[in-house]
Amino acid sequence: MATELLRADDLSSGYGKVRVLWGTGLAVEAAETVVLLGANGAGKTTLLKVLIGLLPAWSGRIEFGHEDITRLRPDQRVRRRMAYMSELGVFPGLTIEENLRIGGQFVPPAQLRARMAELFETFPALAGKRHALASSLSGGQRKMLGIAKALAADPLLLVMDEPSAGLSPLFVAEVIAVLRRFRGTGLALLIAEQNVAFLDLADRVYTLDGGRIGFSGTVAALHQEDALHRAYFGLG
Amino acid sequence: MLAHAILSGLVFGCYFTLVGLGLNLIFGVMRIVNLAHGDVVMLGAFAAFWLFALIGLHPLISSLIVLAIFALLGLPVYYLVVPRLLAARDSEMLSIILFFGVQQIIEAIATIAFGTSERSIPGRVLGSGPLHLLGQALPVAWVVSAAVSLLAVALVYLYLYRSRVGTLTRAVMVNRDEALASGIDVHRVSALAFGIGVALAGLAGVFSPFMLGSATPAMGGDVNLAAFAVIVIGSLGDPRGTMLGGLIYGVALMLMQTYMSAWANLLPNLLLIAVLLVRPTGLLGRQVRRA
Amino acid sequence: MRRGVREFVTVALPLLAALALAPLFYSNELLLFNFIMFLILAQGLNAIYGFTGYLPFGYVGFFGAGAYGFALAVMHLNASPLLAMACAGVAALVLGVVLTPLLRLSGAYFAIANLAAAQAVYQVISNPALQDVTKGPYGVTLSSVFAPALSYGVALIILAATLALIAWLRNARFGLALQAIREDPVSAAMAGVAVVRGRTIAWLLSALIAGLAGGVFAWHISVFYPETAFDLSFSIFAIVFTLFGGAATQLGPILGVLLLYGLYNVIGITVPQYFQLIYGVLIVLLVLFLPDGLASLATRRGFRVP
Amino acid sequence: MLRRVVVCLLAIACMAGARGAWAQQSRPADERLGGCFDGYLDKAQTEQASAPQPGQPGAPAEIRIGHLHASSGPYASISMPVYLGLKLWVEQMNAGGGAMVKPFGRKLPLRLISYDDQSNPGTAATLTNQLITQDKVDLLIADSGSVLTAVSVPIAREHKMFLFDPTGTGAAFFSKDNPYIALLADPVSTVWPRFLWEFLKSDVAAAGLTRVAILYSTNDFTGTQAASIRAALKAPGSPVQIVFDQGVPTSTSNYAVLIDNIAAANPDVVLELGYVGNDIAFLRNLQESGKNFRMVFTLYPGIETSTLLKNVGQSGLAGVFSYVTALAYSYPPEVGMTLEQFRGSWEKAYAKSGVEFGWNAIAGYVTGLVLGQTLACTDSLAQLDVRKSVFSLSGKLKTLIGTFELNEQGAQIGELTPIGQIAPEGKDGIHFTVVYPPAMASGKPIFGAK
Repeated sequence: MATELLRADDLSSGYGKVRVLWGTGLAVEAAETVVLLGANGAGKTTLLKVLIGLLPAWSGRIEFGHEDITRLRPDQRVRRRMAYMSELGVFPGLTIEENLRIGGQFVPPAQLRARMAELFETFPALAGKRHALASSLSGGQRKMLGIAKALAADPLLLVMDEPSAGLSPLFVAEVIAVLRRFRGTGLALLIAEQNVAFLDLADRVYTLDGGRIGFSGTVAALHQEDALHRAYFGLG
Repeated sequence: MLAHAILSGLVFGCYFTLVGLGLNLIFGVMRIVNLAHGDVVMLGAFAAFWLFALIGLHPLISSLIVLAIFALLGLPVYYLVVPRLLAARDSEMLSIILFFGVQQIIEAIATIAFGTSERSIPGRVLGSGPLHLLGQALPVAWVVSAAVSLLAVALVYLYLYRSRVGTLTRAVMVNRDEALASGIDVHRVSALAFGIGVALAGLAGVFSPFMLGSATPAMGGDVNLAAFAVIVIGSLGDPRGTMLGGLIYGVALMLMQTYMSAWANLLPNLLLIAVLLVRPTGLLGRQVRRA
Repeated sequence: MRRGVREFVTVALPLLAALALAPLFYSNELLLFNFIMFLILAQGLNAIYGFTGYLPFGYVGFFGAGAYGFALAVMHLNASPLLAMACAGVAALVLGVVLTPLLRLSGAYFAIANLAAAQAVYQVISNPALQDVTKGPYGVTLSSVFAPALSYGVALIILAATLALIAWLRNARFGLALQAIREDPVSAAMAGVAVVRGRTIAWLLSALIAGLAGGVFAWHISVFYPETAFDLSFSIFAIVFTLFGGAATQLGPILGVLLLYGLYNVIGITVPQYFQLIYGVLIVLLVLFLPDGLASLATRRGFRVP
Repeated sequence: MLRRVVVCLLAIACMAGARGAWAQQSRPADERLGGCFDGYLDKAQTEQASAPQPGQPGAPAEIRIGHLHASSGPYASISMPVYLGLKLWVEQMNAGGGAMVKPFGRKLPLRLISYDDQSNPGTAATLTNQLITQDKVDLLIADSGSVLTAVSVPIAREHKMFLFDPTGTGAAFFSKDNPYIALLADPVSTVWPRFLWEFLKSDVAAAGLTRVAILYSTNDFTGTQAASIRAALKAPGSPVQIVFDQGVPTSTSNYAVLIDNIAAANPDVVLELGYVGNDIAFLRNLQESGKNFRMVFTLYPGIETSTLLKNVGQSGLAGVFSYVTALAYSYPPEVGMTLEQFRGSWEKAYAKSGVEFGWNAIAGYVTGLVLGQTLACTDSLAQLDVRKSVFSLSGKLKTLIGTFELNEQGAQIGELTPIGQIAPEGKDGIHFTVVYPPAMASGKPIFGAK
């Protein structure tokens, strides 16, 4: 059995008095790709924010590499090689290179240089614009930069919040293609999405509804759950 | 007259860049308005005054001491008030009130400690007689103050654009939430910026007796108004904008003094409003307008 | 709407009655007058800040415009005090209209631009070039219309009208729409709220209230300098009182003024030598430990504050 | 109706008071000022010794003196020295058993109730009312600085409380229909510069210096002085020509460009009229600019001499003309301490307070002296009697700042300050040479020194 990288149990959290998560839990193993499927307002972003530490957990426990990280700050979690890509994903007012440097802020300088060279190879569109502001990039390119920035941290786990948001289907395919290249490099992915196209990447799937985990299992198993299948894939 | 007004406006503008710089850095990074900025400038002036009066310390040396001590004083103040403040719902607005309170405290303590009489350091300490520059005579003390200001602006620029922490600082300026999400230790970066902002205000204070005649515990209010004008004309949060704002402010003020002196103080305010309405982002700024 | 009437009756009427009777028992009438004036100013500020989120740091600009509107009407038109009060309101409204473009700014930008605008008005009025019109820096004397009892009564009427307005805003659809703007301008706009019109109306109402307060202040105090009418502490006090009590309610700013201005005077009278220090510390503690104001103590427990 | 009658009566009382000489002729001799005035300190002591009627019916336990000061804000630097000077007087009186109060025929201790208005006029107004209505003070003293004094004027009048105004020189406070005010220490702004314009039109013009530049701060205090100087210099037959006449905001802290502009107008004489901070900045900038004018006059070297000396320095002040106040021209006082004694007491009491000794400190002390004499001469503590008593001192009371003299509106017109020129003295001291009026002059002006 593969080693368990991230484990969250019985999380509850929310905003002010409004509770969004109701005893939610999930687990990600090393080098595994997990998709968290849920509609708008299901609590995906909230769950990810609790996992990375942007929102406090009201109750429950989070472990990363068998260490209790429930009370750690986001920067302490990132130091432990857990990266997070928000929906925005980049700093528009900074250059592309600066964005990558921020992603790799905890990586030793020599290693970061090598890492950045690698990333520019993987994302050639960015290489030519190292010193341009991220705000000058197109939507698709920005998403690529977001991924590159998160990967600059050389993470064990990359947590992504809706990488497809705001992208045309063409770019969504491109994003999926890029992510596929990182599967099997030892990187674990936790992707919160409502776009079922990402299931192509998934080893396992969780569905989130009303702040609670509904289904968990393989993609194949999901396809067998008629009700869920209809809910996410429509009647077609 | 015109040449003299413009030249001294530029020199004056350099100094006013320094006056606005710390306020701007703190606003840019934390989105809070340090209404006590002018009072920190006042404290810097008194620090330099006492260092000179008691042990005869040259203001240029005092400025290094003030920079260090004020930065160190800024850190505990940051941790005492700012994180709590930022957690509140409308922290940008609340900050105005909070720092109004801080301003009252500083002014009250300064009055108790220093009394109410005017204090200053003789101008000759920075060099005597006028300096001839481009055919115009300018006080040496002005030129020295302006040079120190330029140096401070350059150092802040290098810090922000050429250092690793500077990049992180600018990331926080661009988007605080994204900075948190990217694993930046936002409080450490902010505390540092707060300390630097306070230190810059103190530095501006060291040279205020040379540029503003004398210092009293009540001087903070006027300094604040000038600093606001400078940073808004430039653009909130950008040191290059502050430089531009400072120069425009200085030249405009001196031109007004030359041609319509009684109205001299009106211009910076009108300029500020005009710039905000025509280019709400300041001359070098980003989006601030809302729906 | 009926709730608005009920709230006015339960909150505002007892206050108004108390202030009307107070001079019979307490002879520092000017202190009572200042309470009324700050109650008006705090509620006027509430109309714009509480309901739209714009913090007018230069709110004193309207106050000063009102004071000088009153003074100019008396000096040049020989107007009766009541006519001069109307001029005070008009002066502030005109300034409000002129400054409407500032509403395009947000957050601190708006606050600072508004402050600059107030300063600009002060600098124009106090300029010696306008000595023939405004008496410039030399101040105005309105002893011909000085009538403390009457101006006290007029101040009470203005306060009553202001409180009624806030009670209405708090409960009418218009007020709710304004609060929606405050929470989220984009979606409020999409929900069909006429964002710009709504906030402009709140802005002008707020200006009018401050102008009337300034007018009645000029009338009551009768000898003053431009520095007096444009003293920045009017803005700051009104803001601090409103925030301390809790914006967007009727009761909050009232409590804010009664408690904080009361405390201000108690400190000023009992420990004058540490006056400023104590008041500064108090403000810092309030912001840190009660950032949403007194009203939040109740709302957090699920009570509705009128 | 009633009010009108009262006003009429007051106007009459006012005129009666102002024409002191006439009024005295018509009164019995023992009620005259002289009876209670001449060296009352000694007399009070002898009275004490020769059994003062103890337990006079209705004698209060103390005399309550209400006062406002500003410990912070823009007026603090004017207000604090006045406050401390007054406080010093009160403490001295109390150390000597209190002040002689004529209606009770004995000394009563004084209680000074001084609130801090923080330079906020609104607060000053409420606190004035507090002093009158709650503390029920016997004597009321306004804050210094015209902006703060102004708010107290109508309140005092409304409550028929006589307002002792130490230094609020705004000409608008003093009107014939308001009997409830008198200016104690500063000359009213409209007459203060009289010796200055006389000097300019006579000696200075005769020396060939006829081109005058006026630069003033646009506030009531200096604006009014500028206006009266302007009017006098423009009067028909004036040998003087105004070549530069501009106002600047009082918050101006930098004069280099203005000095350059003035130089372009090529004046012989430069008058800079501002507050302390303005004068310091102007004189510093002037020294650093390297520009020279044949005569430079500013207000504060003579008013806050030690503050100016500390901020501008000996070389920056040398040659400058200014008013010569009691700081540099000693008047033999008939009441109270001499300048040297007062200065000594001040240094002893306030050396560490951070409030410099200067004219305003003296003004506070003189306010106290006037108060003391008023109590010694008044028929009762009724405010109109207090007023009568204050006016009866006019022309007679001689303190360390000269003769106290009021016009019929209550404005101070005595104590006029001669014009002097500063010369260096010792290593870093200065002294004034009085150059005008001739009767007081101790030397000749030296033009072209600055």
